[in-house]
Order: sequence, then structure tokens, then C-alpha cells
Amino acid sequence: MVVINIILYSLFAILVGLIFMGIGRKVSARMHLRYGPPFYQSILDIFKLMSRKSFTHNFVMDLGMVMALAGLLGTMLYVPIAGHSAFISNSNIIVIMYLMAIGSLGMAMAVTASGNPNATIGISRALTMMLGYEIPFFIIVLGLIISNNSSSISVIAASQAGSIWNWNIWHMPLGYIAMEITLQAMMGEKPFDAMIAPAEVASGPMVELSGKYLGLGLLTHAVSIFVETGLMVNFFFGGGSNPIDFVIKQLGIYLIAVIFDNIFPRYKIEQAVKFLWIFPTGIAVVQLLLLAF
Amino acid sequence: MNIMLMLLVVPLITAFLTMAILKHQKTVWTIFLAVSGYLSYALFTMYGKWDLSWSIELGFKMFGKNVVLSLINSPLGWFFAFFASLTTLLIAMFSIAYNDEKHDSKTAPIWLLLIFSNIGIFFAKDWLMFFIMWEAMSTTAYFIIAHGKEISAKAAKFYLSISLIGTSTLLLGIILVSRLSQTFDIGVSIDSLVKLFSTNYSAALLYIGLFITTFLIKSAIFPFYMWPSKAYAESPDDFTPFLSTVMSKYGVYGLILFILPILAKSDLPMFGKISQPAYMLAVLGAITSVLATILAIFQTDMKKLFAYSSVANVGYIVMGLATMSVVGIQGALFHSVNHMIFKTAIFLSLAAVIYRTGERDMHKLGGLVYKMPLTFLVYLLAIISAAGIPPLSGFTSKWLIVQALMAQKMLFVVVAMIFASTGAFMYLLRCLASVFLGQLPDKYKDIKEAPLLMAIPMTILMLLTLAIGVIPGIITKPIDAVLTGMGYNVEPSSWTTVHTALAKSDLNLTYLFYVFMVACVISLIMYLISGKQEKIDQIDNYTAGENPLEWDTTPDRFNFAYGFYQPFKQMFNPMLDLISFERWMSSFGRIVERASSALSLLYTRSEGAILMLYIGIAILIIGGMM
Amino acid sequence: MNSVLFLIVIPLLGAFLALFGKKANRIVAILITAFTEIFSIMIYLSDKLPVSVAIGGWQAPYGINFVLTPLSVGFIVLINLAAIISLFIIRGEKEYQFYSTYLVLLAAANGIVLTGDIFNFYIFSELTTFAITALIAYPRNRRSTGAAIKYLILASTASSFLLIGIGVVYKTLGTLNIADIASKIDLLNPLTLELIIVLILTGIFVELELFPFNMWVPKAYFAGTASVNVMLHGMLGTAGAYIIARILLTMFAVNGSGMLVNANIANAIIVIAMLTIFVSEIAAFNEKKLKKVLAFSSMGQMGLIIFGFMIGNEQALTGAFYMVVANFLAKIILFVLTGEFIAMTGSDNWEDMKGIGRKHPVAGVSFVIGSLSLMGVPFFAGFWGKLAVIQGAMSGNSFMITGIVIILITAVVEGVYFLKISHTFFLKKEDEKEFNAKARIHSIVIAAALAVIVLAIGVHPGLIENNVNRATNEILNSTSNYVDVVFPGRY
Amino acid sequence: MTMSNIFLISSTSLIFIGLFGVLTRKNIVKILLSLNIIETGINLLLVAFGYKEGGKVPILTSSDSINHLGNMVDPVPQALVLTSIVIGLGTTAFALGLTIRYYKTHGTLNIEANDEEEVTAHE
Amino acid sequence: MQIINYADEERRQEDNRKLWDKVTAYFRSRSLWMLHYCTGCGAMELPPIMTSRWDIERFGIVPMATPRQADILLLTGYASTNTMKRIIRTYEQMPEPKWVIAFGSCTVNGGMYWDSYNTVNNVGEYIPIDITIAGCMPRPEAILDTMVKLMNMVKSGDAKAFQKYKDNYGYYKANQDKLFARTAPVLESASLKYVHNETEGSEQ
Repeated sequence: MVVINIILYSLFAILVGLIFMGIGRKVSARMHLRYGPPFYQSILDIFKLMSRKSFTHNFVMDLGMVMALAGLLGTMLYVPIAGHSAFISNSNIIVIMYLMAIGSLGMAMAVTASGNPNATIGISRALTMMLGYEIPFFIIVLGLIISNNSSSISVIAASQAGSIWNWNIWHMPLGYIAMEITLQAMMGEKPFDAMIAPAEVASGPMVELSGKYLGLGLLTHAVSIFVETGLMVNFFFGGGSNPIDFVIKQLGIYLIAVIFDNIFPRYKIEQAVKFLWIFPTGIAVVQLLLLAF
Repeated sequence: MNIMLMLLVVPLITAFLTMAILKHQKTVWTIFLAVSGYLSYALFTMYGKWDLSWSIELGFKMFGKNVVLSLINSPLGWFFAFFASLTTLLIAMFSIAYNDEKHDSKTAPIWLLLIFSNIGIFFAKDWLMFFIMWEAMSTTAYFIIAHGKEISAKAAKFYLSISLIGTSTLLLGIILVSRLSQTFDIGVSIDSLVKLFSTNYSAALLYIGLFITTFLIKSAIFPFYMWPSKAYAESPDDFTPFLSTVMSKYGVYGLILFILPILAKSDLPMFGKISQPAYMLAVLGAITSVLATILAIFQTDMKKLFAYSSVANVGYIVMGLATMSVVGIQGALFHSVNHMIFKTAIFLSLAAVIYRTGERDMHKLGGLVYKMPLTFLVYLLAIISAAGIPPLSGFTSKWLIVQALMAQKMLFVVVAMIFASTGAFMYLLRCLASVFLGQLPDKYKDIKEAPLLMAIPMTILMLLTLAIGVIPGIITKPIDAVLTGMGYNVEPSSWTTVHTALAKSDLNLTYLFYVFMVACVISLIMYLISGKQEKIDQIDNYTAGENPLEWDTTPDRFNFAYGFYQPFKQMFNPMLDLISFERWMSSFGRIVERASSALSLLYTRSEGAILMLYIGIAILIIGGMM
Repeated sequence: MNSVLFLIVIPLLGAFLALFGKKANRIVAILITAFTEIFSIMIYLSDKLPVSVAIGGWQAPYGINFVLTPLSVGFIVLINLAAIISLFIIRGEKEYQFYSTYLVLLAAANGIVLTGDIFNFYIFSELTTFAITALIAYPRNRRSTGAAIKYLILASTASSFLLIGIGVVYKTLGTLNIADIASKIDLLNPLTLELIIVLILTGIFVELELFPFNMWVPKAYFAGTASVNVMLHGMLGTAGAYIIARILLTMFAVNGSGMLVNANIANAIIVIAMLTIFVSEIAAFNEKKLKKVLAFSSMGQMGLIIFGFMIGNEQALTGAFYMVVANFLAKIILFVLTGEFIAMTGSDNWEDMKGIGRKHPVAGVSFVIGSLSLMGVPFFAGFWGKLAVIQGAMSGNSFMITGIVIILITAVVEGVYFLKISHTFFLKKEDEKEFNAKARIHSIVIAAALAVIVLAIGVHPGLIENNVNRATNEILNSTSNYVDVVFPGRY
Repeated sequence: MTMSNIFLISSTSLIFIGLFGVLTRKNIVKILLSLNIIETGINLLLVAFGYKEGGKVPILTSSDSINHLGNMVDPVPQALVLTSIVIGLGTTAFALGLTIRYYKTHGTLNIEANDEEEVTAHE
Repeated sequence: MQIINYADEERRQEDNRKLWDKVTAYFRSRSLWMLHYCTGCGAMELPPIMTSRWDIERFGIVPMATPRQADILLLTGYASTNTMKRIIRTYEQMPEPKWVIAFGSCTVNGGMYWDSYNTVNNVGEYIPIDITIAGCMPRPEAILDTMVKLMNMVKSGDAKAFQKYKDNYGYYKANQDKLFARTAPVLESASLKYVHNETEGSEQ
């Protein structure tokens, strides 16, 4: 039963993530005064990628990509969707933070295995960026944890139940602002997309990924969008009363990120890290101090 | 014969025995393996027998009594000693294969002496025994690190100077404390220090400060975090895991043995939820792990990189201890064991790489995964564990420590922990990418997988870290005994679940493993149902249409491995000089050397001999007048 | 007990005989030294101690007397042991002057320890100065001549002070007998007392290698051959330790309690001891000449021993005596081996001595044991002494604590340079050349045997506990143990 | 000013002159001369310690002399001085011998000459 | 020069593909990712079709950074002999199925550079072209039209130039070798040597 649950939840998350990506592209197009692709375009892309032939340099690439997707799916399963979950767990935030790292590790391993310098540079930037955004992200999370005295997302989401005014976004607006900036970096959107900068490093980590490897990478990205927006909903928007409510909130958050993505240029990696360590971190620290004392 | 005594005598006698037959290297290392096997077995049988002890009276009077050296089997000591012996056993197996004609370090007898002192430290009941073994450990380790190589001797000198400072402070501390309690017994001295804290706070702080300095030095905690990068890097490759995993735990053991009970029992000024000295300790741990992580990220020498990584990991352990809570200490002890396992696995796999290639600089290697897949797998699982990624063992302990820190509201310490933990990811991947992945240099086209005797211990370690990750009870059950022995009230821990102090935050690791496995299967199915893949040559890369080989570029030059985190380093460049304790140390060393040369010259020239004589008389006269 | 005179007379007679001997000189010297050694051990083991022997029937304080106490005879045993070792390790043929001078040195060193008369003490110390100067100068090259004459000038200047001091003592107290002086020392007014102490200390501190009286030490050790180094350290140095115990802690002690009568000067001596420890260990740190390193280390150890003596409680005194023994044994190991190593490599520099430990593991390990003992590492004899001295100093004032800190700091420096040097022997030899000379088995055996003793004492300090306790007891209760021996029934 | 004081003052000045000479002279022969001056001073001092105003020679010539013991100068310092002179003589002779050797090996009598140049190691 | 137009020939046959192939062909046609090898002036014509006026993304066509990810290779102008080498390598690095679009007359007959000593007059001799666009340069409308045509060809399974390349590899290889013989360096010293400075030691 749990296994079926897990499969269904995984497919749901993948589907939602892909459709979000499609909607995001549509919204970007409209912002560019274009018509844009259909909202299901990402599904088409994935299908094409998975069905075509692909190149592998060695078995580490296969292993890494499978690991990346598995890690993100595992993470996703720990995020409560409007109080629902594939299995009974406390959905511990720290577990989610570390589980997400499997995805990054798998991805990093797969792309460095190709031996392409562009890929390795991309990964080195991605990891540097990770160090950049984990700090503000964790400080915000810490604020949530100590105010609820629990590291369970369910508890945090449950504490916001009831009226819309119970949402944490009203209780900790500074945390929300910091989180919004951090989320931009977590999802790899501009201005924090130095790792995949197509014009500099030929789309960085993805440079050697072809066919199904790129497909798995896109799926990973889709799930990560689901997880990150899902976390945001649980942290600041009451967690949703039902899955549809939840997904709509997620979409809203994702669209904010897409809008920012479209209006910003790109930071160099060290500028990005400095920015992340100064502004979102500073705001988050202020928020944390307000909560702690 | 008393089993405690046997634990000491067996390594000691074999040390002298092996010294006599040092020429037959394989025999010597096999004896070494047998001894560590015996120790592991004997320690295994000693679990639960907490009344074992041994003591001897020496004909030497102090405080009007004859000095007594004694050993006792305490849960805490057992815990460390057993896992240390287990690690040694696995390293010993590796060493048999490693120490061939070319790599022979001839250190087995001294290493046996080190194991002897190792047992002594963990089972010491009185300070004199503790000190004797401590000093023996420091000195023998010097000879192993130096192991008859000039470059290693330089690094070892650095280790030795800091280590001797540590033993000096320990000696001073022991003498002060034993004068206070009029005995060398550790338990009594804890009580008397607790008493001193209520009467003379600053004196007591000074007393424990001396001990803490020693322990921090041995565990390489800030401000003494620099020596491992030299000593670990230059020590024999098969000794580095011991140095890094077992010897860094002596300080941790000392802190748990002596400092924690005092801080727990005394009435101290508080800072938030915990006492100020404990908080100070946590801050030191935090600084250590952050600095060591940053420095590790910038290393090009893989042994140096993991030396800093060890420092950072001990930093976590100290942070966990400083919480003074059950969960924190549990996490710290758990992490000690985990660190022993995964760092040994890492260092052994690197030793296997060095054994095959003879190269330590990461950017000169690459693509070894094709030639040494098992070594790669061991390294991969070990770094997953080291990075604290579930479902391997490293996660559980890190998670426990983070939970404990959060429960005690040590906000900035826990942020430092997360920083170090994320940074760990950066340096671990750097080594993975540069050594095992990427392009295989031409000169390593013919190397082979590590020999069987090396592969066995590495595989065992790999399986151990997986097993502990899935079933944490393997470690948490003995930790229960340790915590009970320390006087904490603990509920018996379960095989699968770890508990924390926060509400609704318990975690079932076995379940986590199942979930992850199902996710893996889903992802694997997705991989399998999609289109076929074709394997292409490693050098066949997208390079904007160019063929790198036509440009006289060899595969290893094509790798991006040198200056891996260059932009990140640029951010820290202004800071690097400042945090280089190494530079301070060496400038201090230069001052001593100059003073030494000047004084030596004074004695060589001897123009002023008569003048100095008169000065001496003047000193006597003036001294007498005062 | 008049036969105790043999300890002095027979070596002197031998010295005279050696002038006529040729090849047999060495045998004669060894036989005589063996005799004195066995004789002194027999005295030490006999139950007649302590006893005062009046020479020529003149009773003290009018006549010259020898005082045999456990302390003095114990030191005689050590001195003669060093003497016999120094004879065994002589390398190459020596002319008659060498053995003759050596025997004079032996007689004088025995005399210093045995005599109960301060003027006699002066004469014997002058004799040792001459003898050792001649022995240092014996190689007759530039280095040895320079070192010898510089030592002679310094020692003569210093002994002038000693003589003045003795004159003042006689003028004020009207006696030259140590026991007599010790019992009357309270009668002196403080200023005179200070004058006397300063004058006499100046004389003996030069022999004691204390900073800043010790400018001669590295030169002398460096110029001397290994056997002369063993004599310098084992005979002169050990006699020096005895002098401190006897002159400072008995003659100038408060009521025979082992505390110097003038506390200010005691403090000044502690300052000098600390300076010595600090200066010598720092100076040794960067020194490349192995013999000089050992010379500096000798100075440092002497400073430590005197620090232990001056603290003035039982614990520290025990430690100091432990240290005397440990330092005696360990340093002889190092000097014996240094001689071999220098002969093997043809260089004074320890950096050139790579590969020796690989060729002669026993020698290498013995050197390590010796250095570890000097460092005060557990399991070696030096540890217990250091521990007890520090423990004893802890009960003193803040001044002593400074001393402890200095000892601990210098222990670090000492450890670094000793282990650095020891490890050099185990490095791989760079060139494939053979060594210049072969190491002699009996030297290595001597070193190894001493190393075993060092280890034994280190593992079980109880081995010499009784002897040390006897010595300590004698110093702490010198009224009953020393003055009463010379003047039965005075107290 | 009594005789005793004259002795004391002159001997002390001799000692100090000698000490000054030892400190300042660089020539070994001059240093040895200074040492001899010190010695002379000490000898004078010791004799002065035993000196008694109007005292007699401490020789018991007859049984009557036993009554005049208090009037005799102290004989012990004189014995000490005799010994000291002998030792001083020995020192001077030995030192001069070494000085000759010093001149041969160093080519100078300057005490500050370097001793360790161009000397091969001996064990 | 006789080049068989596979597309025409295939169209005459019955569409007897399996359902699965039809489905994949549909998805492929709706998600064509292009790699533009900007060899000549044709690159200037690409921005208009990607931006708001013509917006090619509505057909699922987006530019990609590397050949590994791309489906279509766009040759946007004349190809010199040296460039040809890179084009071929890039083409071979693309995973199948892959298609090539040649822009303008330069790629067909050399265009205004037809008599240059170092340009390739007919790119189709060296790599298989699925579809060419006439004009010097073609207008964006023409490009858009071609794209749609290619989509239809992909959907119907007619665009099989990559298959042709595999089948006739000997022919293409011979042409390529003949071409590259001209690019070999005349003097030994002219060949570039990459000098690598090994930097020793830690970055620290």
C-alpha cells in the first residue's frame, strides 16, 4: 500500500512540476510579448528526451542521474501535501535538507563523470551557490523551528491552520522576504543562475547530458520545484487545506520566481554568494533575533 | 591473568618482539593484525563487565602515599577503545598489503606501542596513568608520523611542538588538580573541582582551561586546528586513518571524561540554556568546523583536504558535546564512531589510490573510476556518509547534533554547523570529481584495482556505514550504556528510530531507507523504460566543435581540477592569511630559532665570559639585598 | 675506616706510576678505577655509615676529616661509575699524560665529595680544574687549546672568589670545618653571611655550569673527546650536584633543615636556575653541533636539579635526587653514543648523521631512550624526577609557579630538538658511502645497558627509592645526620 | 689607620685591580698577570685576617710560650697562604704552558680569537 | 551531382510505421531543440524568429547550448574548410534522431563565395541536409515556414537524413577527407602546440 502511495505521489509531483515548468514558460513568453508554448510543453519535451537515443561516458553517469532523481523523489515524499503524505512520518525539515543533497550529489557525480570542463565548472558553481543559499535558508528554517519547538513540517503547517491571518507570512514577514530571495537561488533562477549560464559554460552541468539523462535531469528539476515551492507553502502559507489549494499556492510562488527570473540579469558566482550572505542572511538573522528574544 | 593487564601487555610485548624481526615486514604486519584482532575480541567480551579493573603500586611517594597506577573498564572508555580497536583491525589488514618493498614504513612496532598507550588512555582510572599514556601516545605518534622521511620529519616537528605544549598543560593541570584533591583519582578530582567552582570560580576555570587546552590540541580544535594538515598529510598513508580517526578522539574522550561532568555538576553562570564555559566550547567547535571547512575547500592535496575535513568533523563532535544534553552527547558519541568508520574508509581508499599511482595532488589524477571501481564505490559511500546524507550513517549523528543544538537554542552554532556541513559537500565532491571522475591520464592507463587485502577492509567499512545508517541501534545501544554510566537517565533506544528533544521530531531511519529505496526503484524504472544509450569515449566531449586531442591536449590537462573553487577562493583571499595559524606558528618558530642562534653565538664567541661572571655575581648580590 | 683514604691515595699513586708506564697505562687506570668503584660500593653497602674519618689522628675541627654519609658515598659510586665508563670508551692510543691527569682528576673528584673541610674542598676543586683543563687540551689542536685556556682563566678567577670567601669564613667563625661552620652559621650577621655566600657560590657556580657563569661549557664539551665529555658530565657535574647539596643545603642551611639560611639569595639562585634552564634550552634549539646540543642540555638539566634543590621541601628534594640519577645515566648514554657517531660520520653536525640508527638500531634506540629520559617522558627515569620537582614547586610561592611554567615551556623546546635529532639517525642515508669508522660494540653495549637501567627506573621508580630517600633524609635532617657524625654529641 | 686596615685596603685594591685587568685585557699573558695580581691580593688578605697588632710569630719555642698564645698571630691563614701560593704557581705555570700552545695554534695571543675555524671533527 | 531526395521517395510509400513510432514522432516534432552553428550572416535572422514577432517557441522550438541536447543543427551561412571540420564534429556529437537545416544559397552552391579557395560550395556533400532554405539571406518568414515543414516531415517520419549519413558514411567520409587534406599545415612549425604550465603546490 505504501509502495503504491509512493508511486502515485511521485507521479503527481512529477506531473505538477512539469506543468509548472510549462506554465512558467508560458508566463515568461507573455512577459516577452510572445505567445509562448502550450502549458504541457515540458511533458512533450520529457517524452521526446526519454525516447531518443543518448550518449553515456561511463556507468557513473547512469548511476548519478538515477540517484539524483531518486534523491529528489525521496525528499518529495517527506513534504506533506496539505497534510497528506505518502506514509506516516514527522516530515523533519533537517531530513529534507540533507535528502535534497542526494539529488545534488547524484547530479554532480553524473556530470563530472563526463569529463567536460564546462560541466565541472558548472558543478563547482552550483555547489558554491548551494553554500550561498543554504545559510539564509537554514536561518529562516531555524526561526520556524524554534518558534514551534519542533523540526516537523507537519507541526509548522498545522500551527497555521484556521484563518488566513494565522499564516506565517504575517507573523514573520522578514523571513518571508529572505526566503523569497533564497528560493530564487534554490531554484537556480536569475539572478542566481551562474551555474547553468548557457553563454558562458554551455549550460554548465547539462553540457554533456543527452536524451534520457537530460530527461532525468529535467524530471529532477521538476520535482525540486515541487519540493521547494511545497516547502514554502508549508512554511509561510498555511500548508493548504486540500491538495488543490496547496498546488495553487505552489503555482503562485513559482510564478513569482518566474517573474523575477525574467526581469533580472545574472550575478557572477562570487557576487551571488556575497549577495546571499549579506541581504537574505541579514534579513533572516534579524527575523531570527526577533523570534528568539 | 587479569584481562585489563593483558590488553596492555600483549601490544607491549609484541612491540618489542616485532622490533627484533623488523626485517620480515609481512610477518610483522601480520602480527600487528593478530594483536589488533585479539584486542578487538577481548574488548568485545568485556562489554557489560564494568567491574573489571587492575592496579599496581609504584615505589614512589606523592602526597605521602605510594603512587598507584590503575585501569578500570568504564562504559565510556570501552566505547572508544572498542571502536578504536575495530578501526585498527581493519587498518591492519590494509597495512599488510600496503607495506610492500616500496611503501614500507617500518612503523609496526611503534604503532603497537601507540595501541598500548591507546588502551591505557581509554581505561585509565587515575590521572598519572592517563598522563603517562598520553605522553607515550604523543611521543610514539611523532616517530610514526616522521617514519624516517625528511619531509615527514618536518611536518612531524610541527605536530610535536604543539603536542608537547598540550602535554605540558596537561601535566600542569594534573598537578594542580591532584594537589587540590590530594590524590590522582579522576573521579575524586571531578568532585573537588566542582567544589572549587563554587568557591573560586576563576581558579577553577583556569584549572579546567589547562585540561581543555590539552584536549583541544589533541583534537585540533580552534585555535590549534592547523597541525593536522601537515601531520596527516605526511604520515604513512596507512597510518593517516588511525591518526585522523582514532587519535583525534583522545581529546573528545578527555572532554567527555572530565570536562562534561564538571560543567554538568557545577553551578555556573548561564548563557541562554547552557552554561558559559560550555557555550564557549561550542563556539570553539563552531569556529573550527567553519574554518576547517573553508580551508579544506581550497586544498589541492587530497590528504590535506581530508585532514581539514577531520578537523571539521571533530568540531561537530565538540559542538554536540557542548550542548550538555543527552541528545547532543549521544550525537557526539555516535559521530565519533561514524567518523572513525567513514574517515577510515576515505583514507584507506585514498591510500589505495596513492598505492597505485603514487600521486597525492588531486589535479594530477582523474578518471580512476574506470580502473578502480571498488575503491570508487567505497569512497563514494564514505563521502555520502561524511556529507551527512541519508541513508548512510553520517546523517544520523549529524542530525542528532543539529537537533540537540536547536533544542538548546544555540542558534549561531547550529548555523555554523550547517555551513560546515554544506561546505563539506563542496570539498568531498572536489576530491571525487578530480580523483575518480573526469579524464584518465595516459600514464595511469595500466593501473589495477586495489589488491584483495586492501579491498576487504574497505568493503567491510562500506557495509558498516550502510548498516549503521539503516539500523542506528547498533551504535545507540552501547551509547545508552555510556550515558547511563555518566549518570544520565536515558530511555533504552530502539533499533530503528532515533529520538530528539524537540517535539514530534523522532526519525525512523529504517523507514527512511525503505522510502529511499522505493524512490530509487521508481527512478530506475524510468531510466530503464527510456531509450537506449550508447557508450562513447571519455574524451569525446562538447568543446565547441574542436577536438582537444588535435591541440596537443592530453586527457589530464583537459580536466578541470586545479583551482576548482577559484571564484569562491577569491572571496576568501583577504581572510586566508589572517586565519593561517600555521603562519603564526612558523613565525614564532623562527623567533625561537633566531634567539637560539643568538644565544649559541654568545657561547661560541665567549668574549664576555668574565663580564658574565661579574653579572652573575651582581645578580646574587642584588638578589640577596632584596 | 681510615682505608677510605685509598679512594684518593691510590689514584694519586697511579697518577705517579703512569708517568713511567707505557702501554699498560690504560689497564692500570681501569684497574685503579675499578678498585675505587668496588671499594666505594662496598662502603655504601656496609652498615657503618655515616662516619667521620679524621686524617692523621687530628680530630675535627682541628684536623682534616673525611665524612662518609650515604649521600657522599652514593655520589662517589656514581662518579666512579662515570670514570670507568669514560675509560672504556677512549678511542685510540693515548699518551701517559692522559692517564696520569685522569687519575689526578679521579682523586680530586673523590676528594671533593669526601672532604669535610672547606679549604680542602678548595684545593680539590682547583685540582679538578687543572686536571680537566689538561684533559680538554689533550688533543692539542686549536679548538681544545682555546677551550682549555678560556676555562682555566674563568675557573681561576672564580676560585679566587671562593678563596676569599673561605678566608672571610675563617676570619669570622674561626673554623674551616663544614660541620662546624654549619652549626655556627646562625651566629653570623646577615651582611657578612651574604658576602660569604656570594663569594663561595661564585666559586662553585662556575663548576656547576649555571648561567651566566657557564660561558665555558659548550666550548669545553665541544673540544673534549667523548671520554672527556663523560668525565666532565659524569664526574664534575655529579660532584657539582653534591656540592650544592653539601655546601648550600648543609653548610648554609637553617638548623640543618635543608633550607638556605638567606631566603633572598635562595630566590636569586632560583632565578639563576630558571635563567639557566631557559637560556640553555633555547640555545640548544637551533644548534647543529651535537656535542654542543648535549652541553646546553647538560646546563639545562643542572639548572633543573638546582631548582629542585632550592625549593626546599621533601618532594622537590626527592625529585632533584631522582633527576641527578636520571640525568647522570641518560646523558652518559648520549655522550658515549655521540662519540661513536662522530667517529663514524666524521662530522660534528647531527644533520650529517643520517642512517646511523638504521645501521645500528640498538644504538639509535638507546639514544632515543636517553633523550626521552632527559625530556621527562613517562616510562623513563627522568619523568619521576621532573614530576616530583614540579609537584614540590607547586607548594611554593608564585615565584616557583613561574619556574614551573618555564620548565614546561622549555620542556617543549627540549622535546622538539631532542626528538628532531633522534629521528635524524633513522633517516635514509643520502649517499651510499660507508661510514668512516666502525661503531665499537662495547660502547653500544654500555649505552644499551644504561638505557635498560633508565627504562627500569622509569617503569619502576621504586628501584632507587630507598637510596634517594636516604639522601633526602640526610639533607633534610643534616643536624643529626651530618653534624652529629662529625661532632658526636654536640647537639 | 692601623696596620690591619692598611693591609685590608691594599689587598682589596690589588684584588680589584686584578679583576679589572681580567675583564678588560685581551692579551692572554696580561690576563694571567692580572690573575696573579688577584692572587697576591688574596694572599695579603688572608695574612691580614690572621694579623694581630704587635703579635708574635706563632712558634712555640719554649714551655713559656704557652702563656703567650693570645699574643701570637693566627698560624692557620699563613698555612692557607702557603698552599694558595703553591696553587697559584701551578696555575700560572700551567696557564703559560697552554698559552704557548695557544699561540702555536691560533697565531695570536688575543683571547677573542675564534677557536673553531678549520678544525675537523674529533670524536 | 545526384542527390536522392529521401523525403519524396518515402512519402510515396505507405505509412506503415508502428504506433509507438508514430507517437514518438509526434512528440519529437513538437519539441525540436535547435543548435545554431552561426557560420555566416544567417545568424542575424534567428533572433527575429525567437522574439515576439514570430515567436518560434510556440512550436516547442528553443535554442540549446550544446549538440548533446539539440535535435536540429542550423547551418546559418557559408562554411569555410576549417569551419567544416567543426561542423562535422558537432554534427557527430548530436544524438539521434537529428536533423540539419541549411540556410541560404551559400550552403547549397557557395553563393557569392562560390569561387573562394577556402569555402565549401555544397555542404550537403559532407553532412546530410534534411532541408535547405533558399535566399541570400532567407527572410524570417521563410525560416519559420521551413521549421514548420521540418516539423511535418518529422511527424510523418520523412526526415531521415541522419539515416542517410549512416548508410552512406563511406561517401561522406571520403568527401570529408578530401576536403581536410587541404587544411593540413604546410610547415611543421605552423601547427599549434599547446604549452601547459604545471602549477605546483597547494592553492593555499
